[in-house]
Amino acid sequence: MSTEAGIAPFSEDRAESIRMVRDSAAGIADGVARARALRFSLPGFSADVWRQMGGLGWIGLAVPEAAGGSGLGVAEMCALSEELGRSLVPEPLIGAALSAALLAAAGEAEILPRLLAGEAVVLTAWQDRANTLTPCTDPSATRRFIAMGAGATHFLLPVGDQLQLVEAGACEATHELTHDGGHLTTLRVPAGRAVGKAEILPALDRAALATAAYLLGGMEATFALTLDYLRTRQQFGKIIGTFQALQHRAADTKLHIALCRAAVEQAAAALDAGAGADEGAAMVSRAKARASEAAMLVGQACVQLCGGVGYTDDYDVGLYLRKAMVLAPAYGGAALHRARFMALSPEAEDA
Amino acid sequence: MSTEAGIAPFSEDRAESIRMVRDSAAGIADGVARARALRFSLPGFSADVWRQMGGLGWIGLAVPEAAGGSGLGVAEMCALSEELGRSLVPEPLIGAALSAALLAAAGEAEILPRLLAGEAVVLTAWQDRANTLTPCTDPSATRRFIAMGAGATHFLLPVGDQLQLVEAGACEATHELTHDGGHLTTLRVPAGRAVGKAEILPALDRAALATAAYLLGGMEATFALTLDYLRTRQQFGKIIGTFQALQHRAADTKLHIALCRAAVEQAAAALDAGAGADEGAAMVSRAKARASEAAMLVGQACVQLCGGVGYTDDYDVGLYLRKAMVLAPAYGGAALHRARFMALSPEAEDA
Amino acid sequence: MNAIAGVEPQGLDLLDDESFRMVVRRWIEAAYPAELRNPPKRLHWAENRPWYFKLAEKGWLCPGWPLEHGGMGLGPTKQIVFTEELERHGCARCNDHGIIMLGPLVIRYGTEEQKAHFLPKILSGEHVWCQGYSEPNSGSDLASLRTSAIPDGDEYVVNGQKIWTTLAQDANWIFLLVRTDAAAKKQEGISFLLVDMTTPGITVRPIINLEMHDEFCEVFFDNVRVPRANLVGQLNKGWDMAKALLSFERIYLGSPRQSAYALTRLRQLAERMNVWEEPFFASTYARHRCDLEDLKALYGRYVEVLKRGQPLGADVSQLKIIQSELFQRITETMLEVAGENAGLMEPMEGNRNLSPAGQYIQARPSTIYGGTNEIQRNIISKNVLGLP
Amino acid sequence: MNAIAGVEPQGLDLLDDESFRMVVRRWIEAAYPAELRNPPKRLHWAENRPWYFKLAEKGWLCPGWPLEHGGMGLGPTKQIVFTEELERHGCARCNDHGIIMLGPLVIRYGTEEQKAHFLPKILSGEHVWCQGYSEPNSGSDLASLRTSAIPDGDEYVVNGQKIWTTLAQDANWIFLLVRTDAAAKKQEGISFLLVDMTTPGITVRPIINLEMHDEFCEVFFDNVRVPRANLVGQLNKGWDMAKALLSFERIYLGSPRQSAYALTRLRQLAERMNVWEEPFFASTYARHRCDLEDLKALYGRYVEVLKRGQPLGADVSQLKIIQSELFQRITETMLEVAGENAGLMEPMEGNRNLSPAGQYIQARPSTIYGGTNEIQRNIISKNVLGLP
Repeated sequence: MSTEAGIAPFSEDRAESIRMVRDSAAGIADGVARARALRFSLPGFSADVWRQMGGLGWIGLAVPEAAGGSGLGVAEMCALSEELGRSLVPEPLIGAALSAALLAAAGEAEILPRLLAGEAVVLTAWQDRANTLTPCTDPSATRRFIAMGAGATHFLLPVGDQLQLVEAGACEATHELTHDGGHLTTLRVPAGRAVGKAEILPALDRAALATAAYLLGGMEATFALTLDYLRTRQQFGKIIGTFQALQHRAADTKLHIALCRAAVEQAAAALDAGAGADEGAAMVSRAKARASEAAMLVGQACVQLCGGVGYTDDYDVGLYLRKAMVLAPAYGGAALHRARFMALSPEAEDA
Repeated sequence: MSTEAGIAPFSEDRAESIRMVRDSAAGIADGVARARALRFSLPGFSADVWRQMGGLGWIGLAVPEAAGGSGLGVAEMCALSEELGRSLVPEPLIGAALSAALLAAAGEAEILPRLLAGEAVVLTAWQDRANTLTPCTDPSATRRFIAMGAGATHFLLPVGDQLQLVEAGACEATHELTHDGGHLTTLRVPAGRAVGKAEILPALDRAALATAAYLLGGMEATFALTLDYLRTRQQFGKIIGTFQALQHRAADTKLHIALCRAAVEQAAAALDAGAGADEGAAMVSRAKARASEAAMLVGQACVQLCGGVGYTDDYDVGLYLRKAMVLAPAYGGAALHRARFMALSPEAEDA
Repeated sequence: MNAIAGVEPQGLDLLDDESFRMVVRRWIEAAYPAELRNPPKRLHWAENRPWYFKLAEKGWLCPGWPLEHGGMGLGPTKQIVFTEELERHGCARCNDHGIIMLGPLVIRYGTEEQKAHFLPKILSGEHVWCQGYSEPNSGSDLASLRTSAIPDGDEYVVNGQKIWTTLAQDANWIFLLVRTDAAAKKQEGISFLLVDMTTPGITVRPIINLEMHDEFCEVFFDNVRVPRANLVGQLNKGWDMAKALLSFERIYLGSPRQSAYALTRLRQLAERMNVWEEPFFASTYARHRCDLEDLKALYGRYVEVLKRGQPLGADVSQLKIIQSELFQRITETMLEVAGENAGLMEPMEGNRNLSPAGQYIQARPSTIYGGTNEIQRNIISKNVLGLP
Repeated sequence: MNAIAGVEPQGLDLLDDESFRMVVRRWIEAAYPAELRNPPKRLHWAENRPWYFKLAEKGWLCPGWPLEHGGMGLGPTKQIVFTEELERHGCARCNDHGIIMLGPLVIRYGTEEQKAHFLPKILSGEHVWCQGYSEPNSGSDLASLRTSAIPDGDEYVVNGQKIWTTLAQDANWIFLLVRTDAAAKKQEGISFLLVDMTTPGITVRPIINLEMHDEFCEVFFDNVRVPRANLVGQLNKGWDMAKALLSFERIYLGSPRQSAYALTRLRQLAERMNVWEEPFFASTYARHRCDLEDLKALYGRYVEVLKRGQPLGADVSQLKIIQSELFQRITETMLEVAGENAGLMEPMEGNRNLSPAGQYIQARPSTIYGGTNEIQRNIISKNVLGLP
């Protein structure tokens, strides 16, 4: 299905590299059946698939080759995330890629190779509260909202101006199930091993943008299912896709997705082109705000358009809405990111 | 056309009295042709009709009989305003009724009888700025946003804790035309004659509620025109009212109107039943917030539903939208009134 | 005898409305199991039957039924007060299809034998009813239903499938709309049939919904033999009978209770999340609150219609649209406020009041069930606005 | 010779895009009449003809026409830059139907005689064109138009009525879609005809719109005799030709310029009204701004299509919906912020930037003209989403 509106802001070379990444996803991201089967269990994802992802170079996709990564860009990471989002792949790739970026920047070389190979699962525990974009650096603070934390082998924490690594087994962890079938982990963490310094905010931005892309992939997948439903379901002796009210709701859904794709791909291109810190962060904020909001609107519209069937757990559209509930706030929700966009992005002089 | 949803919160006696008031409006409020003809002129209304309104007892409709008024209630005033709104009657009845209420409360007996008879036009200049619900009492402040001020014979002003009356001829006045064909007057006022004291806020509330009712009448009238258009206009070989997208937009419009009527009539009934000061003011705020917002939404929907024709000055639906632009903010717009509602209306304890 | 125990059903109608309200309130507060207040999900029979029997024992199970059939014989106003008090206290909804749907229908259309047989068994809790209307291909277009009942001797033979049957797994009887004349126009060949769910050939399969709850079921009928005596009313007139009952549903679905409950929860959540100072929140909350109060005002106007014993017009569809969409908006704000807690399956911090995801998901189907909001808007545009 | 005057049309194409932009910008800033910047309403010919002639004299009137026909011969990218610079400076839109609609059509479909006759007269300002497409009963359903052209000797006899003809009172020529085969299916009997408006039988009646402006007209044709030589392209193929031109209109109507302009005005109004601290305003403004930036990003993707010389798909309808509805929302916020000033006919305090009502009213028809947004949504659902 072509979902492009206009031409994405990528050069032909990049577009080709992005296509290759998308193709490489096909083996793992091939529908939601696997995600469905893993729901509501701990750790909720597959160690085998994790190793496969390592083997494909995904965990270090955007890590420099010098540090053992694939050395690709943000655009490729977003394309991959989008494909994972289509199939609701549960492995914590975005969270682990965040850790890999931080470890690489810090010059860590012990756990990083194992993480990149899919032998370790290192998740970054940067958050001590909901609704924040500011990493917590207090060593004694409880760390919260770590997605799929039950499967982590290590946690990476900003502490003071250092990064600390701690083994998962040394932490006091509780896991709360989420509606997407995954879970969020709350951690009390002992002192860990310092592994160097790294700028955290740019790495969080890349995770936020990848999350936006994951949501985008999910939106397109659930919308495609919904269009199929509209094209086949009959009521009142007619295909329901002939009812203008449903057609227009579908058209509105398409608009949300188109805006989301434009924002996500523009931000990815800008980061890859070396946008200034504020400019890049502002674009990420706009993209994540759009994706967080659009994912909910699209998810809701699709459930509504599918009627009673859309409200059953058996039907896949509901899976996407419940994933959006979890990912819309991850790495910052819409209101938070819009406020940051405004703070970072001065307006042109008045004409 | 029956526009009632459910049964209004009026007793049978009141309902009868309201019906009589509505009937009495038929002679003056009989379509928008008169309003159209008076547009964009000064004073923009008819002195003859003003005297007629005095003769019908409208200017003092809610003034106690002891003070020379008709002694009717808020519900009757709202019903009358609604009928005036249907025909976009330009005479400043709501503004003058506000003055009459204040003069009566202050015990003034000289100009009041002339006002009630429609021989004088007394308008209250309570506002020194936009977006406020607080009367200005500073004698030196410029007074603003006095609707149809070019036709006033006198202005009534809160000054300190007194009311002052000043002849229009003694004021320095400028008039700015508004899109409804009326105007707003800005005044610099010399010292006037003190005429006593009165509580201003409750009187302003009644004016706000009457304005909400006027808007409600306008909404129903423009919606009725729009429904006629939808029932007759053809495109693509079909009556456009058969297109589901337009049907649903019309249904949404109906919902706005129904909520507005419920809020306005509930507030009127509560004031007539002697609701406490805060409770009454809170209900008025809710009703005015609803009416201000609904009038814009309904006006916009009707222009859109009528397509190109709706955008012509010749077609009446546009008159209602432009009236709403002027009256939505009058006596406080939606945001201001919602904020006041929240401040005045404590919530029930949690269950 | 104290004031509560001393008031028998026969005496209740003599009380003024406010006294009646206080009598009801005090009894509910004393009798209702505390652990069942504001349940996060629709309860199963095993959970709510103690409360069912408490109501039954008190004689307060069926407020709207006439006294002679074992009801409370309340007029419309007192029925509304009674419901308001149940809602106010957060009482769980019983398996009430027998009480509010079937009972009134049998009283109005049933034979004397049917009344004598079925009504007491509802009152006693022996029969727990569910409603078999929707079918997989007859949701919005209910009248296109195809489950058939073919006469064969003294019996009908029923074949087909129902869906969205609320709590069918708890029920031992089901009332069905079935097609008894395949040749007639679609509304005209439908009859109303009562079926013992223990009859061979019936299979119930729960549907798990987005809440991971089994509130709804599919019910399959494979050559199910039903006595002809179980037909209620006239043959092929079932549609009109069912439709008359649905007008009750339309005002029920327009009741502000869900939105009011959700708004209270939103306020509690906002306090917990400390968002009152956030620029968007205060104005969003104020908007929800005004929307709710205006809905209450509009609802009150329809309640007044019922109180005066007048029929509800098609415009009652307005209530259902307004209430369900407000309910959804409020719960959408909940998720925004909850931030990263928005996806949690269990209430936050074990506090049942802080369950944004639960409320959000419960609000989703409110624009679907009871006639989708699209259908309601069709009704308004055609039957209220007179559009072609 | 300075850098501005020294660059002739022929040389412009050799500049890189940014140099081109600066050359254009400097000339516009020097040449454009200051009093015509950001006019509150569409200007009439009497007002904008000095600017028209300045462009003509410079050779910059027709950026998209080939050099051999007197245009600037710019490629897509430079054409876009040129337009952006005009918009950036707030230049009034000329009476440009000859430039952007008729000229390209004649160049593509006209005979050599037509090209030689009509194109120079556009460049010289001798012919001012208007577009006669819509009719009173053919708005959304344009193809149902009924204005007829019946052959009679060397002429066609035109009868009928056009409506929403922009600035017809300023024009001396009109290009028409007319029905030349009443028996054919509706799209197939339509031809494209050029008509001198001084021909007897033509009456122009301005329509006053909600802005109290006469931007649009009705044009009546009563036995108007038009030479057969004025038919452009093939007989009965006018629909396809007109449609090809409309794809330009679809991206033009999706340009973010209106929303961007309105947002700037909203910001200025908000400062004047001192509402940045209001709880609702900051978040509302942030939302508009994100909406605008995302629209710009999406628009850029379509511009890229044009730059590469590829055809626009049906999905370009998205832009028009998004832009027009954002434009409306921004102006709705203006009215909220303006409070009691919301209804004023003239700008507040004589400051043209503070004209909330003017902007608000101008935004109203943006969801109607150029194909209503309902039509655009139909196009998306059918031609993009593949719904039946």
